[in-house]
Amino acid sequence: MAEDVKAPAPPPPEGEKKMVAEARPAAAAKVAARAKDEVPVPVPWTSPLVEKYRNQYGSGLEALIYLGQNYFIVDRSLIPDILRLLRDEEQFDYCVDITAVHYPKRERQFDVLWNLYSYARNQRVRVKTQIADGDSIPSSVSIWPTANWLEREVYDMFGIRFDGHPDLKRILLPDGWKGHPLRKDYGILQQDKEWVQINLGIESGQ
Amino acid sequence: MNPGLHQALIAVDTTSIGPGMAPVATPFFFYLLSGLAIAGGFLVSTRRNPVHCALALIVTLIAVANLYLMLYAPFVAAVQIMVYAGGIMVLFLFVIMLVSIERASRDRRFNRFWPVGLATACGLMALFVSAFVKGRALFPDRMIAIPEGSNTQQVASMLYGEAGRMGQYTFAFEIASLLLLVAILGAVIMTKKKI
Amino acid sequence: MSAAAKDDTKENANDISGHAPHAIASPLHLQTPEKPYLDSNELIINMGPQHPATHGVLRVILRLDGEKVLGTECVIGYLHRGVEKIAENRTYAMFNPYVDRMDYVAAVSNGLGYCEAVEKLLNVEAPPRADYIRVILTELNRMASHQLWLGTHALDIGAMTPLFYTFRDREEILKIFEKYCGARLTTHAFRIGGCLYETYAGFEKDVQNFLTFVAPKIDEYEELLTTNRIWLERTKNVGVISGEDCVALGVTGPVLRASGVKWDLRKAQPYAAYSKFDFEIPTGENGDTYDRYLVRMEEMRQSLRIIEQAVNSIPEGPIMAKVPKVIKPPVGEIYHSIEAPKGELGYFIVSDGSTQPYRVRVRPPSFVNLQALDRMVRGLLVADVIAVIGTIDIVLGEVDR
Amino acid sequence: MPNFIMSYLGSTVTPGEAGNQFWALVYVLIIFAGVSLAVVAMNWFERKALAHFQIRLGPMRVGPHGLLQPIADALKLMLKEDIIPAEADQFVFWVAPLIGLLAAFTVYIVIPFGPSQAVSDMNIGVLFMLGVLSLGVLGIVVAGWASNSHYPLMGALRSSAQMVSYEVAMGLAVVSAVLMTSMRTGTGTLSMIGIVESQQQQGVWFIFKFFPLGFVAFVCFVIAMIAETNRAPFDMAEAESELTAGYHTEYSGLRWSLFMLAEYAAMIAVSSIAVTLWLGGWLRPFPNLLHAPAWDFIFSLFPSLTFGALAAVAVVGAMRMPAHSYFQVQRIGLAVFAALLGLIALFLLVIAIAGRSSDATVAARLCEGIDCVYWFVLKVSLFMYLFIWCRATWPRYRFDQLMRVGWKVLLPITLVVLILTAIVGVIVS
Repeated sequence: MAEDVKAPAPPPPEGEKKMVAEARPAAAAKVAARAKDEVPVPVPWTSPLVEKYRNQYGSGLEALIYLGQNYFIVDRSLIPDILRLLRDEEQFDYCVDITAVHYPKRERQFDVLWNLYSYARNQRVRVKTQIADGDSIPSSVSIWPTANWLEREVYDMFGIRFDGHPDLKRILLPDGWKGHPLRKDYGILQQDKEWVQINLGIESGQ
Repeated sequence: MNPGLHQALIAVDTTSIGPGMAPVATPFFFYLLSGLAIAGGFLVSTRRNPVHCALALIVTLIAVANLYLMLYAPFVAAVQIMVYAGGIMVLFLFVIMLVSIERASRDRRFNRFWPVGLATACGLMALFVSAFVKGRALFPDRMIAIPEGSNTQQVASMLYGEAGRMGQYTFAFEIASLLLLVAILGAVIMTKKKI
Repeated sequence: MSAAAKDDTKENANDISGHAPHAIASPLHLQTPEKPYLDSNELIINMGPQHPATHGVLRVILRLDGEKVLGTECVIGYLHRGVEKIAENRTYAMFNPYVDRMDYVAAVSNGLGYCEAVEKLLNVEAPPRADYIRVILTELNRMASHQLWLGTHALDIGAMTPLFYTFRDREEILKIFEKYCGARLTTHAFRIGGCLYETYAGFEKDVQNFLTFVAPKIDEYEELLTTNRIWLERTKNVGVISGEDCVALGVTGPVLRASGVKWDLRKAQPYAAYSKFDFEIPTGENGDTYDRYLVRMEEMRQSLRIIEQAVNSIPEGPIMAKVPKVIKPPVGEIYHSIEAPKGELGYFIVSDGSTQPYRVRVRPPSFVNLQALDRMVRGLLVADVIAVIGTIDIVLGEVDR
Repeated sequence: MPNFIMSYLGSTVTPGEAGNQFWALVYVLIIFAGVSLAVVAMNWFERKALAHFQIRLGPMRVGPHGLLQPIADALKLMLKEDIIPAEADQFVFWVAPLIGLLAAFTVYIVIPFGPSQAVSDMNIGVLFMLGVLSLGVLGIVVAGWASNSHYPLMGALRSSAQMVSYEVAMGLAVVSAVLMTSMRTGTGTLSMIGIVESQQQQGVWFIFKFFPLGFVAFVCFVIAMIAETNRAPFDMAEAESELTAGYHTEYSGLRWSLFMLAEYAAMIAVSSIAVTLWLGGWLRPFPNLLHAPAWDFIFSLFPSLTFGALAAVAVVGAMRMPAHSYFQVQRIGLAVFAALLGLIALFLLVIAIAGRSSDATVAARLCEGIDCVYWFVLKVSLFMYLFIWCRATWPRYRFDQLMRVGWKVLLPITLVVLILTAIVGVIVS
C-alpha cells in the first residue's frame, strides 16, 4: 500500500508513523478507484529516477505503475548495468526475489523479474526483461549474493541460464532430472519417470 | 614350566594368605596370563590392521598387569592399567583412527631391516633364558617375600624417600619428569603456530 | 563483524548500500583459505537428510577439518511438491489451502499473505473486522511458530525441557484455532476477501485468557535459558552475521533484526490492521545466536501486545468483502509480502484474466535465510552448525515448497 | 562346606581378603544381579523423573505407571535384529560393547557396600577403580572406529579426548580425598574400605573436612564424573542432535543395550566412588554423635520404613486409579506390587528387630549388612537423581568448551585444592 506513493518518495526520516500516515490516503484512493469499478491498467511511471535512466538509456527502458507497484521493463542488454546502478546509486540494496514467467506463445518466451527493495527509501521496484528460450542472462550474484539460490531456482524451474553464476545447478530437483517443471509445456502430472526408476527403484515411475 | 617356580608361587600364596583356603588355581592363572600376554604380543607384530594390533597390545598390557597383581605389586598393576591401557592406548587408538586404514594395511608389513630386528629379538631371548638359568642361583626359590607395609608405601619411599632421607630413585625420578616436561613443551611448540 | 552490525543500527540504516559485492561459489570447491601447519585430511560429512537436528529433510554437506567447519553446502528439495506448479492448475480459491502446507507451523501467515495478494489483484479490501481477526490469528500463529522454534532450538543445543514447556503453551493457541476454524495446524483460516468464519462466542475471552496464561510462561522459558551459563556459551558469538551481510544475502525477519537492522514489514509497509496498533520492533546488536534468541523472545511479548490491543478494540461489522463467486482478476501482476514469523513472505501473482493464476511465485523467507547458513558457520564447530540451523528457523516445507 | 559358609558370617573382612572364594563368588553374582536390576530400575526411574520434569507422564501403559516398561524394552532389544554394517570391522564391532561392559562391571569388585560387604578390599582400591573405569573408554573408541562411519568416529574421537582429559581432574580430586585419610593416623590409604573407616575415625565426612576444601574437591569430582560417564550436559560422545547417536549410531538391539547397560553401570560406579570418598560410604548419618544402641535400632528401622513408604505410595496409586474397567488390571498389578514392597518392608523390620534385640549371629550380621547397604544405596540413588536432574536442566556443552572446562577450570581448581589440603593437613597435625 505504501508503494502507492509516487516514487521517489523522500526517505522517511525516522518513522514508521509517517509511513502509516501515507498509507491511509493511498488506501482511500484505492477505494475511490474501486468505486468507479474500472479495470486497472498500467500507467506510465514518472519520477526523477525514471527520467534519469530514460535519459541515459533511451528507449531500452519502460517504466510503468500497475496497482500502485512500480516496474521497469528493460531490454536484456541493459540488465547488468541497470541492476548495478539501482543498487549502487538508488540504494536498492535488497534483492527480494528473482523469478521468471513463461509465455510459450510469445517469441521471447520468458519474463525474468528482479524484485528489489530499498531499505533507505522503503520502496519496491520490479525490473523485468524478456528473453527467448535458450538465451542466457547475466548473473546478478556479484550484485546481490542472495541471487545465488534464487537464480539456481529459476534455472531449475525454467532452464534459463545465468552467465557468470558461480555454481549454476539444480536446487530443488535432483541433479539428473530432465525437464523444467514451471514451463507451461511441462504437464502437472509429468515427471522424469526414467530418473525415478533408476534412482528410486520404483518400476511404475510413480 | 619349572617345578621350582610352581613351588614358589604356591608357597607365596599360602604364606601370605594365612589360614584360609589355599588358592590351588594360581599356577593355572599364571600360565593363562602369560599365554595371553605372549599371544597378544605375537598378534601385535603380525596383524595388519593397526586397530587390531592396538587391541592385542591392550590384552598384553592387561595380562601383564594381572601378573603384577599375582606378584603382590598391586600398585604397579593399577598404574599399568591406568596409564598404559587406559591412557596411552586410548591416545594410540585416537591417532590410529585418524590414519587411513586402507593405506596402512596395504603397506608392507615388515621393512627390509627385519633380519636385524629378528636378530635383536633372538639376542634378547638368549639373554632372558641365560638370566633365568643362571638366576636360579642368584634368586633362590623362596626369595619372593612379602615386604612390610603396603606396596604403595614401598614405591613411594623408593621414589621420594623416607622422612629426612632421599629415596633411592628420587633423582632419577625428577630427571624423568623434567624430560617429560620438555617433551610436552616440544609437542606444544610443534603444533602451535604462535603461542 | 559485530562492529559492522553496530554501525548498522537504525541511525545508519541508510548507509547499508555501500557494501562490497559478495560472490558465493559452492563452498565445497573453494580452496582452504589457510593451509594448516600440520598436514591433515579434510573430512566431508553428510548431515541429513535424516538427521535429528536438521528440522526435517535438510541435507547439509559439511567440509570439516577435525570438527572445524571449512564450508557447507545445503542440498534441499527433498520436500519439493511443486506448489507453484499446482497453483497454475487450480483456481484462486482452490489454491488457498495449499499455501498452508508451505510453512506449516505458521499456516495462518501464509494464508494471510496469499489472500491479501489476491485481494490486491482484485482491487478489493477486506473489511476492518476481518482485518482485526486476521491480525489476532496471525499474531497468535507467530507466537506458536516462535514457541515451536524455541523448543526445537533448545533441544538442538541439548536442553530437552523447554521443548515440552513450549508445546504445552502452543497447545492453547492451537485450541483457539481449532475452535475458530476446526483445524489446528493447516488452518485455512482466511478466504479471499476476508474471513469465512465469524468469531465464535467467547473468542475474545479465550484470547484474553490465553494472554494472561502465556505471559508468565514466556518468563519461564527465559528463566530456563536466558542467563544459563551453558546456553550463553553455546549461543553468544556463535553464527555472527552483520546487518550488512544480512541485507546483501536478503535475510529478513528476526535474523535481520538481531543484526541491528530495525526493519519489520508490519511497520515499514503495514498491511491488514497493523498500522492501528502500537508495538515495538526488537533489535539485537551482535547478530549472534543469542541475540536472535532474545529478539524472538521479545517478539513474542510484542505479539501479545498486538493481540491485546486488537482484541480490545475489535470493531463490529461484516467479515467478508464483496468478492465475486468466481474470482477472475483482471490481467496483470502483483507482488505482496507480509512479515511472516520467519521473515518476508512474498507472493508474486500473474493473472491472465482467467479463473486460474497464470503464475504464482512464492518468495519464501526460510529459503532465502537458509542461504546465509554458510556465511554464518564457517570456522565454527559441528555443534555450532546445529545451533545455527536452529537459529535461522527454517521450515523445510517452505524451503522446498 | 557349610562350615566354610558359616565361617565367613563371623568374619569382619571382605571375602576377598579372607581368601574365601565361595563367598567372593556369591558376592560377584549378587553384585552382577543387583547392578543389572539397578540399571533396569534406573531406566524406569529416569524416564519417569525426566517426564515429570518435562510436564509429561512418561511410560504409563506397560504395567501400572509403566513399571513393566523396562522389561518390555529389554525384551524388545533382545528380539530386535542385530545389524552389523557390511563395511564394519566385524570382530571389533562385536567385541566393543563387551569391553565397556566388562570395565563397568569389574569396578564393582572393590566398591564397599559395608565394612565387609565387598568382593575384595584392595589396598589400591581407588586406583583400581580409576584404572578400570578408564578402560571403559576403549569400548567407546573402538566401537566408533569399528562402525566405519563418520558420526560414530567423531563421537569416538570426542569421547576419547574427553575421558582422558577429565580423568586428570578426577584423579586429582580423588587424591585430595585420599590425602585426608592420612590426617589423624599419619598413614593414608587407597583402600576403599580404609577411606570410609578413616572418615569414621575422624568423625567427619570428607565433604565437610577442611571446609570448603573437601566440598570443592567433591564438586569437581562430580562434574568430572558426569563428563566421564558421557552424561548430559557433557554427552558429547552421543550428542543426539549433533552426531545422531555418536559412537553407537550403528549399533542396534542387544549390542546397543549392552552399551546402555555399561553406561548406567558406570554411572552407578562413579557415584559409588563419590559416596565412598566424600559422603561416608556406608556410614549412616552421625554415627559418632548418635551411637547409642537405641540410635542403632532407630536407624535400623530406616530400610523397612523406606520400603513401607514406597508400599504406601503404591497403595495410594492403586486407589487413585480411575474407575474405568481398563484400569482394573493395572489396579491389581499395582496392589500386588504394593504388597510385594510391604512384604519386603516386613521382612526388613523383622530382621532389624531380631538383629538388634538378640545375639543371633546371622540375624545381627544380616541386620548390620542391610543397614550399610541401605545407606550406601540411598546416597548413590541421590546421585542418580542428580544425573537426571542435570540432564533435564542444562543444554549441552560444545566440545571445545568442554575441554576448556576440563583443563582450564577443573584442573587448576583441583590442583589448588590438593595443595591447600596438604598445607592445611600439615598445619592441623
